[in-house]
Amino acid sequence: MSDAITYREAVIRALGDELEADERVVLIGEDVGAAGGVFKATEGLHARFGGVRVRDTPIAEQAIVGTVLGAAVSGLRPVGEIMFADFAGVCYDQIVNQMAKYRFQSGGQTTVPATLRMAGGGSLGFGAQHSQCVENWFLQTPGLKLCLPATPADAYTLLRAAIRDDDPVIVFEHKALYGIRGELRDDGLPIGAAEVVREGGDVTVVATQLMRHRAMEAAEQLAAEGVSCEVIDPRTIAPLDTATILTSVGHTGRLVCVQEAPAAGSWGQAVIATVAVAGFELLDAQPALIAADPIPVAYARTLEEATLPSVERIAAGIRSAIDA
Amino acid sequence: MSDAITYREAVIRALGDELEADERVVLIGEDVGAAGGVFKATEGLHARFGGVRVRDTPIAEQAIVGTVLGAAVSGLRPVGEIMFADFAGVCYDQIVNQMAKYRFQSGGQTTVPATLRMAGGGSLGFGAQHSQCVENWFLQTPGLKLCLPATPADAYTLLRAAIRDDDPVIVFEHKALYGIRGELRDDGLPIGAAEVVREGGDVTVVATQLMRHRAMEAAEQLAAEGVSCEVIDPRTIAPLDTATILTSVGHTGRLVCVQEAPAAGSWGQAVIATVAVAGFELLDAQPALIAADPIPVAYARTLEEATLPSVERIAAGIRSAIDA
Amino acid sequence: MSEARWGGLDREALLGLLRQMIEIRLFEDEVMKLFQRNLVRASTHLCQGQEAVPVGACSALEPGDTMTCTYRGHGAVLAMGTPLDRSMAEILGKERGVCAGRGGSMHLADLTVGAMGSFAVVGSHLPFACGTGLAAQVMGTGSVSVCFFGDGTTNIGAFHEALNLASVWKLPVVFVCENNLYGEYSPIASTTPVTELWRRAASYAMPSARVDGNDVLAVRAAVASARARAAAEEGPTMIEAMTYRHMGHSRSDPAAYRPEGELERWMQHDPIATFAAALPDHDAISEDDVEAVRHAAAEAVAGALERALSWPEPEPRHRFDHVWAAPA
Amino acid sequence: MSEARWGGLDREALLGLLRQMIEIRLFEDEVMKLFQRNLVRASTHLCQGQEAVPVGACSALEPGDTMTCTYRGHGAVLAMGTPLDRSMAEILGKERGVCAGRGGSMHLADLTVGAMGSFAVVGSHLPFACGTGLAAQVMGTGSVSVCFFGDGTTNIGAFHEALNLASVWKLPVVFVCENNLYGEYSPIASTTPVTELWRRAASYAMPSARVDGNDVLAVRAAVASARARAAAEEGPTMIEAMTYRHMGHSRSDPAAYRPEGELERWMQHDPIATFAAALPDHDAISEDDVEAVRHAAAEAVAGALERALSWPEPEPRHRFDHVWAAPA
Ligand SMILES: Cc1ncc(C[n+]2csc(CCOP(=O)(O)OP(=O)(O)O)c2C)c(N)n1
Ligand SMILES: Cc1ncc(C[n+]2csc(CCOP(=O)(O)OP(=O)(O)O)c2C)c(N)n1
Ligand SMILES: [Mg+2]
Ligand SMILES: [Mg+2]
Repeated sequence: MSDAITYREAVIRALGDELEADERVVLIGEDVGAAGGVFKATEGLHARFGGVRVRDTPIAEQAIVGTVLGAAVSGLRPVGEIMFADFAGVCYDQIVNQMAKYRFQSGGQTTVPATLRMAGGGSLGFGAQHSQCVENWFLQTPGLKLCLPATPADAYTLLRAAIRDDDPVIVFEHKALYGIRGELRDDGLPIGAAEVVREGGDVTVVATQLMRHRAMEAAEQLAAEGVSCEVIDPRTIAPLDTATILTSVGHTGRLVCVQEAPAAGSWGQAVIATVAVAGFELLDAQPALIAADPIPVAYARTLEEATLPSVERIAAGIRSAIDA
Repeated sequence: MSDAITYREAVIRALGDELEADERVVLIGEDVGAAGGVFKATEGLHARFGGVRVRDTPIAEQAIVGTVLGAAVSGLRPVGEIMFADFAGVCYDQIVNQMAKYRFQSGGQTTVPATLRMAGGGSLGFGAQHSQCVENWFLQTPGLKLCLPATPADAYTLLRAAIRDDDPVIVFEHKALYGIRGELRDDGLPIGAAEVVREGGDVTVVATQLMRHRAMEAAEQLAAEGVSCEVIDPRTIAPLDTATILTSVGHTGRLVCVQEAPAAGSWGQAVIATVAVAGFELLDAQPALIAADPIPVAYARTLEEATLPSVERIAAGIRSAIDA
Repeated sequence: MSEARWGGLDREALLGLLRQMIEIRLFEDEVMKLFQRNLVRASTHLCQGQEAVPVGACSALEPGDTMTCTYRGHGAVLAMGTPLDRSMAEILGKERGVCAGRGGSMHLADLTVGAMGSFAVVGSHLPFACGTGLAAQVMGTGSVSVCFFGDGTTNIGAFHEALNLASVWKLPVVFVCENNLYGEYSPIASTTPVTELWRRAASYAMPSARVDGNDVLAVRAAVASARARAAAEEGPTMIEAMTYRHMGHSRSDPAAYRPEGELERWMQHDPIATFAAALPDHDAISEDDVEAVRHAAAEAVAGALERALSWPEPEPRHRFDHVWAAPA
Repeated sequence: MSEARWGGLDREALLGLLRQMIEIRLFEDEVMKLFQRNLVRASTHLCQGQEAVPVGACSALEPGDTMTCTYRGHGAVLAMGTPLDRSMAEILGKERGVCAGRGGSMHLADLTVGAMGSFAVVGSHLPFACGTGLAAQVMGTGSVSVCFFGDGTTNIGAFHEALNLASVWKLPVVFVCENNLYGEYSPIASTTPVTELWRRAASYAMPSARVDGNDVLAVRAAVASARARAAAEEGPTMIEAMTYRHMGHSRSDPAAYRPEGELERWMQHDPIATFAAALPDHDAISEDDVEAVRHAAAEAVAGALERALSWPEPEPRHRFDHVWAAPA
């Protein structure tokens, strides 16, 4: 596993390895079969595993999610694809009311080994209904696990872990990351463990997906200015590894969260609120949240670029946090 | 307007007054017509205004919300009812992707004077799919206004304001409050303005709906112990009146949020994060969030009662915030 | 008195159907009383008058088959063999309830007998039924899933998506529409431009039929042949069973929206009374047999009620159980 | 050469239809080139080959009527009379685009001409169309709304809910299914158990018909009679227009999933070529007239493109506009 592969290939490999390892694994979604997915993230799997286990569905996301749930409690370990994450809106009931609550409502009669994959995120010009980071739509829902891989390694590790997990897991892939390359390494981090991506002593920077990469760039720039950032990628926002974040804030005294979604009701606010409540005395200054503007994602490049946090805006945000 | 009426009657009166005042107002939903609504919150309106303007729909929430949106940009000021707020799950796309973004996506070609009403909240034993406070599902969505009336006065004022507003507004009614009584008084508070319900100097307590009433009871108890609570009801969580909250924290130095929903991704976390970011130096101690446990709402009374914040738990939470 | 008249069933089986229907009727009557005594929380949706649909349908299933139903699902869950006492206990919110008191009246489930759940969001279980069908198909188990839903449910999106998917994938599912003429307080014609709901299956190239839902043997026969079709990998079927609920929609709904005489007419065609009156025509069944069944059913329900009432409520400190199988 | 053959249209009107179809074709060709030059962001869904559906349908509308369509909606929006330049500008993300660059290729809207929006979530605009219909009905305006959607869209829940509601409320809506045989890369038979989609209207007791979607006059005639029915308060109609997209689904989809020869067969039946070849049969139309239209359309598109390219991009500081009409 030492060659660099793309994030897309990591997804394909994770799916292929699980389909190979466990015949209860099936894959369903719109055009995931013969066409290999609109993002080509299931390419080759239909040819390899056949139409019984890798199936195209009609355009019917409620049916996709309900089928995944019903199959998961009937002996399969199904993986459903919701093409663009924004379409989680049309099957939201199935996810938050049915899938997430099934085990609890039954009094624990069964496990629910269901996985959903969906591609979110902006910066590519897909407009307001095809660019959202929708992971925060699910924060209020106990019963779900929410994974946000930022690298090929995590795309592989988290997706495999999701399929093997006995609870419903949503893996949010980021469509602007499908092309990035990295090595698959098994760092042994399970669902629920954050990764300290870069160690540093002046400020704790928590970031996911595209923003993790931008935060790392900003950290490089700041290093040249003598500011040492500790960059943490939570990898999963439910469960959220607050212990790792609190430990870090314990030695930096400063906290900056960086996310692509708007602030209200987000994991970034959750991290800040949690640290404020549970680690108030660790903070030397006010925390900061660098987030998208509270507006829909516009189509025009000039507007979308200004809306999403850029490396410059992140660096500036960290600088003011340090100066506070 | 000096007689005490119920929260339910306040809803009926607000709808009736708007139907009376403006012939563009129409009301649609499941059994809102002849039957007067399952919560009887539209009683008498069908008889008064007729079947053209007060209409029963099929069981089809996507159709209800889409119809409200289409009608709102075609000259009406429609009000749609989603019976139990939990059913917002089946029409979530229509609300967050269509209704909220329509104006923006069109480049501001039109206003969207659409109102949705839905009854949320627990404590009555309706179980996991009929008891949720779903207002936080919408926090991530710019373009919506979110109202949470706790009293008959606010049920009346906010609903009328919602119907007159040129943006999409969701009014979350609380089903455990339909029977409470209060006077309608015009305090002139618009959408977006918090109410300081009780003045006090030791701690700022922010609470909505059922929890506002419980927080007020807790504040009474604590007053007897010599603790003076300032209780603030934000009334709307989008827009959120952070100025009023910051002013209060400025003189109390302490902040406790009390909500019925679980913590992650909630308005309570939003308030705490906002104060931590924008008013860090105002805080004398860590803020606190008193919220539902991170579990679905169970049916059994013993479990549901333990899950939702009780007056005792709120009082205890405020006490520890004071002692911190 | 021909074999055909009794659907090929013997004395025991026929009395068994009667017993199940009576147990469900008495069970629901008790739930109503418990609700009036404030021992059932919030709301409950009873199925008196509709018993022949779940009993007839579930009697056509084979071991390993599964069932999903709605908030009006007590009868269906009992028809699968879920114990009376633990069902009643669930409705009372007891720890020994089938769902440990977490679910309540709207969410009865007993996976050990294939009762995969009662779903409270209209239409939400039709996609789920596709999933049980997919699992059976992929694993080649030969088992079939029956899915009950109401007339009003045929207007929601999930109905459409599920029937379409089930048909195009030839899933082993039998969709049973319990047409009781109303969705909550709305008569079907006010919300639905067609009245013969079985015809909606044509949109999915799915075979369908309408049956007298108050005739337990007719329901059984229709589901049996749909089941055989499904098991033969020929795909799903939709059955519309015409029936009527004696009570209001829920809680204390007095059902004032009913046209005069409607309830009375349907009462004449009560599924239990009709079947009980017909059974003594069978060579091997006497009026006493019928009486004995009535008696045994009453005893069973009374005993179940007593036990359920005696059981303890869940401990608040256990409320964090069952959310995740493997909390991280 | 009879009146009937030309749908009662005169020379100007006929040439007008041709002109619109050619403009749309050339417009889409330019969008494709702009996309290849990276001037159109993300993705774009073109409608070459399908022009007769929107042009025929919208030509049957009256002033005050409205239209909703999909991400594959450039043709429909132009057919309503939205200016070429401001449409192109929107696709280029310019401030003078019809949606000020906020919407983009998938969201063209021009309310001044009744183009109420292009919707990018499959099926999401069918409920919206019910709302425009409700407004017309309540206000008694007599206006009608036409709603375009694809074959694949007939499998999603919103389709079902909207057609049912429109029928039971007799809303003045004309539902036009553009059946181009594919939903993305999936041929219809792989996702849909029926192939005659117009028959799905029977589930809603809604009249329906199938027409040759590449025959602009046939589409126009079908929509005109559906429009008349709607305006007479007799309710909605569904029309299935059989057509074909020449390009892939989106972006640079090479459409490798097409069976050999399929595209070629449909090219023989191209809506523009067919109509252009037929028009000179009309007494008052010559081949030169057709040539002149071609020329004028090309000029119009070229001019629009040039203007659109010259316009400025939106100012980042204006990005907070248009979220709320009345921010609190
Ligand atoms: C999505 C959704 N909308 C509305 C409701 C409220 N509701 C509960 S039962 C019901 C009527 C259902 O009618 P029908 O399908 O005929 O079943 P019946 O109750 O008659 O058995 C409604 C509208 C719901 N539970 N879910
Ligand atoms: C709810 C939803 N699911 C999936 C998609 C992705 N998607 C975009 S177009 C399309 C195919 C639609 O097919 P059809 O209705 O036949 O229209 P056509 O593109 O052929 O015009 C799909 C699946 C979407 N936009 N919305
Ligand atoms: Mg019914
Ligand atoms: Mg198509």
